[in-house]
Amino acid sequence: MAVRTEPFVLNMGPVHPSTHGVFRMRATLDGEVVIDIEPVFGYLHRGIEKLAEQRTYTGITPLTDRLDYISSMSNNLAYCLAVEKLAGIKVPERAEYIRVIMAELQRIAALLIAVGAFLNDCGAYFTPFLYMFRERERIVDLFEMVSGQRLTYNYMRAGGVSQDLPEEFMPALRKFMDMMPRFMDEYDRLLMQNEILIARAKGVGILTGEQAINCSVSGPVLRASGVNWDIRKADPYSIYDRFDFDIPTQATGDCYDRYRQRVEEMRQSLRIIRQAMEQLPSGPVRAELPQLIRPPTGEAYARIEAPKGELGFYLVSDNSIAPYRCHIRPPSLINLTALRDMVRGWKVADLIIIFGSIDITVGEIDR
Amino acid sequence: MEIKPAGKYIYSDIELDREEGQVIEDLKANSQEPIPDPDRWLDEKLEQNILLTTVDALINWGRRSSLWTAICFPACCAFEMIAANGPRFDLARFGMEILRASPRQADLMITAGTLTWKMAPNVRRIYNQMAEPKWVIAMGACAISGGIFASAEYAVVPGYNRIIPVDVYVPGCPPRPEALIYGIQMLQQKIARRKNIDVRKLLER
Amino acid sequence: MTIPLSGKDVASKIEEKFPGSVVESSQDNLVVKGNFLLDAARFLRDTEGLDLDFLNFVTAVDYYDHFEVVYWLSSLEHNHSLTIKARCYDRENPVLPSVVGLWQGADLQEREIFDLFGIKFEDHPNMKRIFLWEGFAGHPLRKDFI
Amino acid sequence: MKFERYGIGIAKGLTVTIRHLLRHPTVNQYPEQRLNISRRFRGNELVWNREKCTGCGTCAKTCPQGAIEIVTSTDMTENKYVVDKYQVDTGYCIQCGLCVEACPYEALYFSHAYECAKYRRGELVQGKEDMLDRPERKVSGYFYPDKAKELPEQTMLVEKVTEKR
Repeated sequence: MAVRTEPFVLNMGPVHPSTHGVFRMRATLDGEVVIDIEPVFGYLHRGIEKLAEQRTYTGITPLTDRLDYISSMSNNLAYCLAVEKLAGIKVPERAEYIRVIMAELQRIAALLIAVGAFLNDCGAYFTPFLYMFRERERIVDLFEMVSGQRLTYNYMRAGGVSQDLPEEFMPALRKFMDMMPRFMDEYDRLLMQNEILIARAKGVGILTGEQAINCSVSGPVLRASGVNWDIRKADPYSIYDRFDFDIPTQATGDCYDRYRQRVEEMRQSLRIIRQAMEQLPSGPVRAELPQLIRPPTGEAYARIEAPKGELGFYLVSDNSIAPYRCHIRPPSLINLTALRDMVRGWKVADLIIIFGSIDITVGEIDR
Repeated sequence: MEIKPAGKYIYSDIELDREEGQVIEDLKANSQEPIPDPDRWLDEKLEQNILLTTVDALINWGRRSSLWTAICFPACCAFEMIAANGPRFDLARFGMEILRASPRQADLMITAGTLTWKMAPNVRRIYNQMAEPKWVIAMGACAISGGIFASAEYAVVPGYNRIIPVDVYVPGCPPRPEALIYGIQMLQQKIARRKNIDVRKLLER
Repeated sequence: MTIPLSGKDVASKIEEKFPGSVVESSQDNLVVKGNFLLDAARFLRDTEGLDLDFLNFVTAVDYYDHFEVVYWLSSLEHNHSLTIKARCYDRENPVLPSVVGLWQGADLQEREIFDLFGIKFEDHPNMKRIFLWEGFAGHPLRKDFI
Repeated sequence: MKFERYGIGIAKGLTVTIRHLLRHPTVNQYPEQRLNISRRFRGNELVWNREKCTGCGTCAKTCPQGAIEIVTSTDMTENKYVVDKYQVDTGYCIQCGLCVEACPYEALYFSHAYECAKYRRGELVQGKEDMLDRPERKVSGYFYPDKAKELPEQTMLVEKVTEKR
């Protein structure tokens, strides 16, 4: 017998342990069932697009670091690709390989956080998260070696990368590559058959392929819904067409599939890094460019497959040293479009899991 | 396939939004000047009273070795904060492994990240809800001065010291976990100097 | 590789169906009239051979005398892309039709444009500020802001 | 939801956790043990070489923040600029490294220090005297590969070493 209750509004956030930053949801509940949610954004709106209009093309790179702060290298790459497309800059071969290695390492690091935080939301309080944070720490070590910072790398520049790899980098990377597959197996042993995880995540928050496409969802969330679409394959940027890797997809598009999808993608990233390490040529790492870049009047949209989805930079130039307009296509924000459809009819506890499985970064949502 | 758009929200109250907006505007208008640093203790001399200083020392030792952190991690620095809490740097060694989601159970606020005007009333409320005595560490450039986003004046608060008094400033963008731990140790030194029992007030009685 | 569709070819197709709807077209993009935007968008999404079913992003650019709203569409099936634009010249109260009914992905982005540029999208289910608070004066991404 | 294999998944997971008892510890006990940080580490302060600096102001122009304040006057007798005021607000600087990268005369470096927390906001502003290049100040190798070679090698978590100093 269903008891009729008045719908009431539950406010979650902006400071809440499971909203991954300062994110707020107004959930309308019927008993414990979510009948509607309204996400409230803007608690981290820092005006990055406005600031970009006032800075030189080089000076914007530090801003992109702070967009999706757990994958700074990917943001750097997307921005640099956009500037290069706009100004017609050719990047040296070695720089391309270094960029691919960095972007894929960053993907592993960001997906580790995504998986760890998702499991944290599932109730595995902090244990898997700390395991994965430890492995992320190994990757951060490598980034620190090349760029000198632990979180905001500011490593890539239009026309290459800022400095060549230090000589101790390749041995360290090789050691990391030898270890990482073992850790991946360990995570699988720790979690894959865990009954609690399966009970909480399987069949929850299903997003169908058609719905995902209609909501412009991209990245692992889209592929978990069974759509084989990866920009690295579909629209290869940089030198991704030279590597041999697969695009894993899942069938149903529930929370468990999104978790599995991320784990599978990490393994593919390792494959790409291994190939890039073998092929790494020697040579210059930075094209000769003037200090202030003045691209010709026009517009360019460059996109990459960031850990969270399609990250794109739409730049409009008016032949000055600063872009006329710099729009960022934020995968986190657009993936959240589907949230409302996914959570309706589920319980409040499932709302947390579904939200966690989308994997957002508030810095990128609000910009 | 035709997918129906989700349509109107069941609950989307414009009145409530306006009220919240008014609170933000009021706070913005009232906090244009930075709150001075609570640094008077740096110049003060310690009172000489053996019994009271021993009691003070005991209380302060208890307080400084069990600092509990309130969750207020808006942005990037949060990840260095978590890294400091994580397996490699392990803040639990200082008795502060717990991140309290409820500010009422916390006495330290590590402000890791950019503060926007929209968020400012909430931070002020978290600070007000924290149990006395309470301390604030401003972590990173954004928390100190607005940092890279300081020129987006319309949205970003130029430093947490507009909203709440800050005890220790840790520069960096973001600071390394070690730098944060160093800042926490500085705060512990400050707590060690704190006078909990006022001698003059006791004598007056 | 994603093949960018020629704006001129698509423009002639749209012009055939809805006469007088295209303002200008070039190799890279085409500009449609605001009141034909919804028809053109539906045509682009549903026509066999075009099937532009994925809205990559919506954004706006302020050119002082007019706003330009940019829609970047692509097709996952045929792997091609197209940029269409719509302009509105009214600075005080710019209005365009909303495409949320066609691509739900435009939902939050149109709210963002409303917030930062002040362009109102008609028939959007929840047209209110997204990043800034109610009562904020002005639209920060406009070139004349402050 | 059916639980056909109830308990097996959790038991498997627990073995992973228990196995960690035998592993090398990850923890670095910071104030006693210090990691050797990256040779290119961008420290929280800037180091300035007065002899090499010509007062061209490229660093201030390149800084996306405008955090560097430089005031120069012309010295007619030696026909060069004299730096009267050189000031960086380390609470505003974001350590992006563009100034160090841009300096044409190699007069600006990052320091290798990170313990720069202060009690007062005003103390974070680095004046001309605080920035001077002194032998006891460790200089980071960011953009200076020959300086990087002098620094100790970075401690990596991959190599399972925690160094005691």
